[in-house]
Amino acid sequence: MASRRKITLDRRKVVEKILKDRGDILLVTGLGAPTWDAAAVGDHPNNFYLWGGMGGAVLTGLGLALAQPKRRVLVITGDGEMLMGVGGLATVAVQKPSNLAICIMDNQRYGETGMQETHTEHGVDLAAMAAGAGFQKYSTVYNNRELAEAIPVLYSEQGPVFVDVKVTDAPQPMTLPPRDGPMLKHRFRENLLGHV
Amino acid sequence: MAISYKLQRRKVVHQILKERGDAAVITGIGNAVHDVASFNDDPKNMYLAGVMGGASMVAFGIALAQPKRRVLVITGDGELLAGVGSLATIGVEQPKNMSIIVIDNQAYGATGNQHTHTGSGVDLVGIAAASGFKKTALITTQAELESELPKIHSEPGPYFAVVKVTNKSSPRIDAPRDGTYVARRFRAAVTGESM
Amino acid sequence: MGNKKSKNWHWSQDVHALFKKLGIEQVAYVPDGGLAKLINRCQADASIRSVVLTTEEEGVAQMAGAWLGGQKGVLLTQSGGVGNCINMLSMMQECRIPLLALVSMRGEWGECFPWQVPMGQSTIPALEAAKVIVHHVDQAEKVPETVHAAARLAFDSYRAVAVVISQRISGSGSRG
Amino acid sequence: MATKKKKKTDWSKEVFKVLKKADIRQIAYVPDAGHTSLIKMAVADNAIKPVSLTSEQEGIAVLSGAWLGGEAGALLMQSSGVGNVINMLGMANECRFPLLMLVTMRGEWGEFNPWQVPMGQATETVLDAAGVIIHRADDPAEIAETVEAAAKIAFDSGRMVAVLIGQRVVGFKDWTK
Repeated sequence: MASRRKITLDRRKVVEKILKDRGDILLVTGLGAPTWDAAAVGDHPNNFYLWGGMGGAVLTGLGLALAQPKRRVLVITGDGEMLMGVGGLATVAVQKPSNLAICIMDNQRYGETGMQETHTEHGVDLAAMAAGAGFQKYSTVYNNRELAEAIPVLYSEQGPVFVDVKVTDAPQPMTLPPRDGPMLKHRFRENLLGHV
Repeated sequence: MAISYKLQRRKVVHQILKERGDAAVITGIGNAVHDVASFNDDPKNMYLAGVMGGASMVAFGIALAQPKRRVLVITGDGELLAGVGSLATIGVEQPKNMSIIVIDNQAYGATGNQHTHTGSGVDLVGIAAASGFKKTALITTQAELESELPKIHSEPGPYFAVVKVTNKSSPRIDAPRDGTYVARRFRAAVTGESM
Repeated sequence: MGNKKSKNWHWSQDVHALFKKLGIEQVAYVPDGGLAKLINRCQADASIRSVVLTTEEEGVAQMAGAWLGGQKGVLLTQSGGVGNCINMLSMMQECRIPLLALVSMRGEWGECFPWQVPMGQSTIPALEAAKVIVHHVDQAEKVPETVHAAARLAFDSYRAVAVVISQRISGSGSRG
Repeated sequence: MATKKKKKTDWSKEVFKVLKKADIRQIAYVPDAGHTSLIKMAVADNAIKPVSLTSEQEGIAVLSGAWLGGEAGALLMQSSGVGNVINMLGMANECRFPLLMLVTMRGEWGEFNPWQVPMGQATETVLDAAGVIIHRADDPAEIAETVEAAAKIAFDSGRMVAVLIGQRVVGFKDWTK
């Protein structure tokens, strides 16, 4: 069980820090706030935003990581989205993709529907679930010092790695990236593969 | 890489059922149905012969509706994994009268014994604990089974145990397959209302 | 259902009152904007056990258990969640277990999020394919009576019934 | 219908050849008896990454990611699994991801388990509701060519396609044994 520690981190700043030196990583974001967070840092052709398919971000990252074993794949998603497809953690752990990193912006809320509490507000420990699923590298981040330790893990530790970042539920402006699916897909593939 | 275990699933399930008292028993799809049916066809058994991933939440709904009765889930590892988020939902809700027993042969028994994730490092007990289950156990021997039996039946839950068993199959003993019959018989038996 | 003329009236008031009258004791949901007011009312009501799910199919299974155990429940879901439930719904059909579901539509009326459109357009055909009886309602004043009729059909005639509440009523998904 | 005497495994081998020809690199599956030999071949093939799933909806997401990363994949599942993927198909539909699904049918031809019937009977309708192109194969001799055609529509025309392999092909188990 996660110990009750004070949550102070601001999600926008966390995502900004994570993506500041993103290099050539491929980024998949889960629907809702993580997509707006990534867009607020700046739109990028290596970003694939899920605007739907709740529960699918981590598995989209898995398929991508298997297809592109030489590229680092980072999934940034929310706690509610992660919980909806939480069996996927077991599927990922069994596959052991060494280039896949999963980072949860865990505000313990369903942000898009009115900030209702999720299970992580009530003791469900996502990092421990990842451990149970078979992840060797997992952690929960509560402050900037822990975040500074976690960022290199996301980028370069042998995957799969799982980092649950506890962030406040303070509202953020919606910053919307492009939402046309075929355009996002074409842009992503063209930039990665040189063709659509 | 999978370790082999000695407990036999049918004996394990029979031993658990021997002391069920007036508990309601919900089975997941596949071998769990046959394991339970081979002990006896109790009207307080609800056999799910479909809906992979649904057994725990059916039991949870019953546990809320029947707070004075123990509700046991007997299911397989593949079935549990197909709906593993349910553990988090139940962990948050903390129904005291509910136990989940996973008969883990580390294979999808009904479809050709393909390995499930539990044979490749997935720790269901760890996931249950992370989901908020206060009482969890990993049972691999007869002695461990016997020491856990009283907890399965009466420890304030939600209780969760994985019983590691051999992947040898046992003879097929069918439960009644007509869902409308099984559901109405069950409901009448646990509520005392007429069908 | 009386005072719908009042400016502050919201359909969730009457539907919550109806839940009480019908003896609904379990409500399960993945939070949704269109149903938020009803969810809040249920949460505040000590006689109704509110259960937050990780995915909607859990709720179908829970409702089966509620009825098996002698209680009545209601599943509250957004249209996207319907797409997570189709296999679990086969239990309700096979066992003829009553199910009352309230579905808040997206991808239907004035939607601004294109990714919601495919599932929104599939919602009613998918429910019907799963042999769920669909009552579609697109006026707020008619929601309570529709839910009432659906509840009778569900619990008295042992059927799976979904009240599909149009996006026209909730207005969700119109930002962006 | 002259080839009916062929053994069950034959169609799997032919289908596997077709999948190789289509350069399928990821095969995601929830195990199913009807797919047993295909899964075995996928696991044994070094050029293919087999991905065992806890639930079928994960497979739609995996294959979306595979295609974003430049690889083609296929999802193997039973008809009951179709009922788990409808919401996730919304993503494939909206982005027009190519998607190849091989679905072994239950609940139709000589089914013994009544609980399989509702979902088996709903399979085609819900796939259609989700915008998936449906090809059916009830004769073992036609499965491989059907999969080949489906792979073409999927990957060349960027569509979601399901090949439904009739329960008649897989056969119904004799439960008296």
